[in-house]
Amino acid sequence: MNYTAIILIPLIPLAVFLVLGLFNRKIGPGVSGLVGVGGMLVSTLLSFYTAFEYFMVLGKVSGAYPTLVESTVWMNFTETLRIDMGVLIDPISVMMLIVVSTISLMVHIYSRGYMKGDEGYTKFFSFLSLFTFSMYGLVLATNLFQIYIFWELVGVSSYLLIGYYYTKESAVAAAKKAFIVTRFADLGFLIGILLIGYYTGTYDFETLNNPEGATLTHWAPASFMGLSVLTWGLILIFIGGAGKSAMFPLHIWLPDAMEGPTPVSALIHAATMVVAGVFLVARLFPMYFFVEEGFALQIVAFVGAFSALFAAVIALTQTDIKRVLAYSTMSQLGYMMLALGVSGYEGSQGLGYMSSMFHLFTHAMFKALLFLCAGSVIHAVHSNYLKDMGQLRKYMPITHLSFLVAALAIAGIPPFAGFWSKDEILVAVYQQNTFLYVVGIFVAGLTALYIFRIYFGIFWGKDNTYEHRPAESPASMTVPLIVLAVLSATVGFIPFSEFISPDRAGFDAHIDIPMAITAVAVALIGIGIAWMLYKKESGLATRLTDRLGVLYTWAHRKFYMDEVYLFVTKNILFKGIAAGAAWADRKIVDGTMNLIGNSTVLFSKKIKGMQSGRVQDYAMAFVSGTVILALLFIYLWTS
Amino acid sequence: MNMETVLLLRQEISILIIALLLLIFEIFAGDRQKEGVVSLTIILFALHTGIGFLDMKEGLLFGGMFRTNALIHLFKNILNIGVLIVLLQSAEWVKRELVPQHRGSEFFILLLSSLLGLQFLISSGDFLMFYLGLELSTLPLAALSAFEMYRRRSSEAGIKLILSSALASGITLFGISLMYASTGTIYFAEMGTLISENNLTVMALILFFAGLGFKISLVPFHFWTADVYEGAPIGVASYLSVISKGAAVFILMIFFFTVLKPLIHLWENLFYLLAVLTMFLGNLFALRQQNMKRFLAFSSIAQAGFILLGLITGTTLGVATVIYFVLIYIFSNLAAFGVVQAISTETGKENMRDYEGLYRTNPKLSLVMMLGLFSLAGIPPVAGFFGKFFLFTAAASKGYYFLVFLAVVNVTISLYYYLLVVRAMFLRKSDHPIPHFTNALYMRIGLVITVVGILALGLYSPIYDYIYALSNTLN
Amino acid sequence: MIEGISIYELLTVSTILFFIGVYGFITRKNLISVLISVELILNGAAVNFVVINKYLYPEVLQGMIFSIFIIAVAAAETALAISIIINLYRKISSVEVKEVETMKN
Amino acid sequence: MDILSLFIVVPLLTVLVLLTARSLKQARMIALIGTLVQVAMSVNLLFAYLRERAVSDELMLFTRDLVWFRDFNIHYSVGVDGISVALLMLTALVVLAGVFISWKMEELPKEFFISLIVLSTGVYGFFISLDLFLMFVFFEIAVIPMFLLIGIWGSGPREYAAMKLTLMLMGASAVLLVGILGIYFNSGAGGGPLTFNILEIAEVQIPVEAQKLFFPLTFIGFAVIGALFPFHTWSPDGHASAPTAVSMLHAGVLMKLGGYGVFRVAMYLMPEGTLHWSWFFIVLATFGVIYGAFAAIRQTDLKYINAYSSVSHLGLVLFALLMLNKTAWNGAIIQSLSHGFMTALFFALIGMIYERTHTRDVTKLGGLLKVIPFISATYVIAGLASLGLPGFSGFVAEMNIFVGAFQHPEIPYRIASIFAVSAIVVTAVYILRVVGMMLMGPLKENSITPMEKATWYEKTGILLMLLPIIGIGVAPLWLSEMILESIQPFIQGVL
Repeated sequence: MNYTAIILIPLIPLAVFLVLGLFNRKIGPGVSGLVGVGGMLVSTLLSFYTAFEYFMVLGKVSGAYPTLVESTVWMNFTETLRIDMGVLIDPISVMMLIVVSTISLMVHIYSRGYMKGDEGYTKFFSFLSLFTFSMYGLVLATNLFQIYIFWELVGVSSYLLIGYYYTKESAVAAAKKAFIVTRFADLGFLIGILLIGYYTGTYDFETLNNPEGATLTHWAPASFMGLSVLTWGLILIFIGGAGKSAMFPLHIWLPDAMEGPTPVSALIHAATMVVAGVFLVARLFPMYFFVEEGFALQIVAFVGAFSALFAAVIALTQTDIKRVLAYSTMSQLGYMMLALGVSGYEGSQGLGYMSSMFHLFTHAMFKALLFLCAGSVIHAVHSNYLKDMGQLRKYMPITHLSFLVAALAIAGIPPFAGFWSKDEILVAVYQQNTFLYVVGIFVAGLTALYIFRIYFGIFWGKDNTYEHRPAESPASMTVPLIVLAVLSATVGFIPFSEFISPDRAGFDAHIDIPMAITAVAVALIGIGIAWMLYKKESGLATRLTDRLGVLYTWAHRKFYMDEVYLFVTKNILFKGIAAGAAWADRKIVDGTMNLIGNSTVLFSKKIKGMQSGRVQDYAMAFVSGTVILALLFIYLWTS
Repeated sequence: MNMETVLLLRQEISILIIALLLLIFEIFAGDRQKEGVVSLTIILFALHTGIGFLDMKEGLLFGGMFRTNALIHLFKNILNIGVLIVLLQSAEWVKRELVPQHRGSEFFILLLSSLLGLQFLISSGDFLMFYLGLELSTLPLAALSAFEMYRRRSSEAGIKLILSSALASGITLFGISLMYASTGTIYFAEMGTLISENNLTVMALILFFAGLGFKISLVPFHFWTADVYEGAPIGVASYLSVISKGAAVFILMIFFFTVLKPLIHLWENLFYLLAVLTMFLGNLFALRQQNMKRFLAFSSIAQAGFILLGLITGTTLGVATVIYFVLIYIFSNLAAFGVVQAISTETGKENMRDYEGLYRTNPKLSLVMMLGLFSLAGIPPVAGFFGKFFLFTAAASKGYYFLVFLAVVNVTISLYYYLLVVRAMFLRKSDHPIPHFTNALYMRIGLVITVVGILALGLYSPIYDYIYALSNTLN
Repeated sequence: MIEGISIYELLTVSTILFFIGVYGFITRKNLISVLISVELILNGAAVNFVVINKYLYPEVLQGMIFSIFIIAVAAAETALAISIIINLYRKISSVEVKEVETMKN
Repeated sequence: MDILSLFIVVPLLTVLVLLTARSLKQARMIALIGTLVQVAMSVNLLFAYLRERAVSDELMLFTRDLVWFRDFNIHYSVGVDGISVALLMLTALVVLAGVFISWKMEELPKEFFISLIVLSTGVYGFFISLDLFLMFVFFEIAVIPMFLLIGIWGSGPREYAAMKLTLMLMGASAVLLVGILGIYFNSGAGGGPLTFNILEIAEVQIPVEAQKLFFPLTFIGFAVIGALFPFHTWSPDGHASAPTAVSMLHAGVLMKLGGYGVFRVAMYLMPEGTLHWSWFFIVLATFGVIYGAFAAIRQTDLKYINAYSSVSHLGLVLFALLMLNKTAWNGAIIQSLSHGFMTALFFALIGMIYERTHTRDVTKLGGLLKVIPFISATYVIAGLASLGLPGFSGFVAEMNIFVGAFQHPEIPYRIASIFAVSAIVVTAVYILRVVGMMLMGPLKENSITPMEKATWYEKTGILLMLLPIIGIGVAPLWLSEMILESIQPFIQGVL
């Protein structure tokens, strides 16, 4: 393998970031755009080159794709524990390289059009590069701590990008929320790392993931509250992952994150960063699987399933298209988690794992596409809300078509990408757990429904009157759309199972016909309902919602999750603890200190009478003092 | 009256001579030359101080009534330096206030005779000399306190001093008589061998100690201090606060460490108790004082409390640290008093409030004041810190950690009120601050000496080594 | 050595003298009488010396000498005190103790 | 003149020269030159140290020992190891930055710079001295100028703050004095003479009873200046009232004396005492970490926020020290450095913002990123650094502390460390709150007024703080290695 090429992949965006960041004022928009895109292009090419080399040239070694590690010590903790910085090359990291590069490149190109004329143009591109760099570092990480480091960095770049329109209160609030919620999740992650590090004495993925490795076999027994310490560690780490991947109940930041510029939503909050959680679980999959028969893994599965359902329901009711997409992202991530959760390890047992990665891959493509289309639409009508849209297919054909492709993909209609991956997932789930399968298939239907709801709402639906006629976006924006549309249509045919499986040996997955048929049928039903309700403007939708009544309102208000959080933070943490601490510090702690001082002064005022100024009192004190001393002597001190 | 005698009495004799010369000058000088008395005194006394440093061999006189040795000689030199500074600092005041009334030489003569008394006091070998020294040092001071006849407060101070001192000496005498009763001698040397623990001795010890406690102004014998300092002329007040106090400390040390050494297990309790009382009371009273003289009076009471920390040990270490502390204390306190003196001579202002914004008009004076106060508070790198630290070390060497703890608590309290003055001088701005003025030459010399002392005594360790070396010769 | 009178009586007398002095010092309102009480105190001590010398250690006359000195010094003391008091009287035309309480606290 | 004594002589010379200064221009030029020389010396010292360390395995290098007070066996005895070198570096840089920040000190400039440099002299002396007495002397020399610095050039209730700060710190040092005397009089336990020399005392085994008695005194004596809960209340008021440069120096450097003293004196000389008391102080420290962070959330005055975050961050230092293993200690030292730079940077920025907007109340500010981009952007970076973002020194320090603390064999201590870890979230909350209210969001009346962009000297001051933060954060290895090998002998001494 050519490591310099691999190491260059993250370093180029870093360089771009530094250049654009430091000479923010000096560089004009045109240049910075070019620099950004150019850098990304190189990285992308390098990624593809790497992928080619790894899968084609190097290929399998003794029946499995090898794990290649190249790293250097960054900091030493103890004799055994240390932080390495390096690159780890294995199927999933390579796949992630492809995903990140492709999407990022597209978004870079897209942004040149979308952000045109924005005062912070250069800043925007530097932040994009920063994010890309961090994301690369994350996927290439060789050990828990490195992944944590870049984990934090993607977090902060997401913060910066969400709060990009920093004069908007809502944007600032959203950015803050996103950072703090994920930070809270990362707390779990960090403690998990500490736990695992303490017991296994290493952070390296290779050692940790080795099924026969001493770390797993030796420490699994050590238990705390009935569960193995390693299980605890894994659960805590999953909390971190859940935070980034917006799993219930840590999902609340994702919808608000849509305050950021749409390209950002596409790149970070749809395609790449949010899948970091999934990637993390996949990265530690052998651990999850082998420690205590994958107890932690079951948790992953159920959380995933629930989030998928939960989000899909909410997505049905939102009117802000970006929010719909956000919830759909959450729901799709739920799918991936679910798939991971039900996966096995050996050979074709690893279907779930494979399908999850597969879905991650395809989802990246079509969800990014969806967002970029939405961006293009918003760009045209200057609004996020369905009510301001309709009949746009007349004005912006390219956007319309690519959106349609993406919609079909996500709905899981063959031959589009989404179909293949989702089908594999359902198969995997079915093999494991029927109940979860039912959930999965139901969500599939909902997906089709909500996506086509907005599709019809945007491009068909009522005939809106626009004060200035919406037009198709410039080439810089449409080109990425087309590219991604093509990808969304085609990537499904990649024989994923050849390349990616838990044991890295690969296996051949086959389409399970009945499964496929049911899935497609359900999807079609969903689409059909959407067609009926939203194709033309008709009272049906509203009547239906009225019929559902409270159920609808609940879903519409996102089941009041935000309110719950608000209550906890505002009333309990802020008004309760923080205010309490502040008060106690001023009044009690500081009060005591002042009290000591004041009481001394006060006392000295009290005793001033002793110095009466009358010589005879002095004499009195003199004599009586002498006498008292004498008595003290004679009765106390003399033996 | 052979040569040897003269040499042993050198210090006292030269002081006497100076006093006589002043008398003669007073008689023969015409009105115009009267002012010369100031310079004359200072020059003569400077000479005397210088000569003092010639070393002196030890010996007894008058059948043991008068004894001297290297250590006692050191004491006397220390006192001389102190008095010299006092003279320098009060020179300007004398010029302005007293000379016009033809009372300049009087002032100096009285001051010197009081010093003479102290010299006899610390080199006394028996109680008679002790008593005479005590009285000879106190009576002139009473006169001096009442020296500003036209100020009521001055007379009041005089009255208070003379009456309380009379009472004190009466009680002391009674104590001495009891001690005489129990041992049958008034000579220290013999007494040391005959002393024994019984109620009579204890009684005597207390009564005797009361007299010295009065001079050192320990609680509860301290009440006169503040009033007298406030009323008396500043020069006298500073003399009281450092010179007579220092001398009393020395003689106390000599007497307790030699004669009463066998009874240490008794009087260490006494010192412990009084140390605590004195420190706390002194500080607590000093907290609220507005009048600078009164303020310094209480601070000097507190300082006396610290001195007891060294005295409590009864060891050579204790002796050394106490002497060292007293030496430093003389310089620090005189620096503070000097500034007060200068300002009051110039403007007649003595209140802390008047000092506000002083730094902006008279930076040098305020710096001297700050140094003096920091030294009193015991803040490095000025000498006071070393003095206190070593005192505490001495106390700790006998395991009195708790006493040391109480002491450091008091250091913190004292720091507070010293900082109050610093605050007034540096932090505050005043609408009518004390206008800028330049000091007379003598005052400047006096202040410079104190500053040099404050800076050098601590950092320049040989001084302490010298004192420590001599301290062995006490017993 | 006086026949029939033991040292105890005499010491008692001197002690009483002493404490009468102290009492007077503390209670008198007039500076002069305070001064007189001081004299009593001193004399008490002086008597002590004489008696102790005479009864306990008759061989050397230390006590006697001491008492003489006490008397002498006491005289000086009184003279000085009187002069100060007179000076005060000139100013405030009163010799009451309560007149000299201007400095306090 | 040996390489270490220069650190005392040069500042004193600077002070002497400053005495002759006539105007602000002269004063600041002299101060600038003096501090530049100090920085040069500290850099030189660093390299000299690395060179020397390669060949020598002495505990302390560049030692110099002169008898001072013979009878007390007090010596002027100095020497450094990696830790002190790093801290000297910190001090020199912060002082230099402080001079830059107070470039426009109109009132009594000469006196200001003199006090500032006297203070730094005390700090230098403290870090290099190996003799308890000497150390104590420098300790107080470092503290006392604060009174004037806050009292004369401060703002708000400056007299109260100055008095409170001075009294609390001096009171602490008074307690410390008892502790030191206790150590001194037990230093003869080995049969040798009494001594104040740290290295010699470390050889002898102080009686366990004495350790149990004097450890808390010594620990508290130092920890008060390290803002140990509940003795931290001098710091919010003090910082709020102090002028910018002083807050920088005080929070950045002076508060580090606490941790350093605890480490060098209390724990190194009294290991049994440490073991006996650690649980108690762990509780205080852990509580302080969280408590400080929470208290910071509710503050509206920028300086108060920063002061409380200092309480939290320095609580972490003491916490780590008490965990008694080299990783945690390493973390503690790095945390001292990184907090030094960060908080100094914060105070510098706050000062600049205050100069321009005339308020430190976050609720009155908004959208500053638009008006003063450089300062605001730096503030954001500083904020991110202080909430422990990777790539900045804070992360390195905290990770060392957490990993180290978690290595503690006993469960309760690991629980405590989990509590301490949880502070990172709270930190994020109050940092982002400020950033959100003050720098982002719509402009408010205070921010609308056209403001002067950051001047060259302000930028220099900022960069002096910022570069080390990033440097340590990106490439921590050399530093942590240097500190680790200096810690090694101590860890053997204690365990």
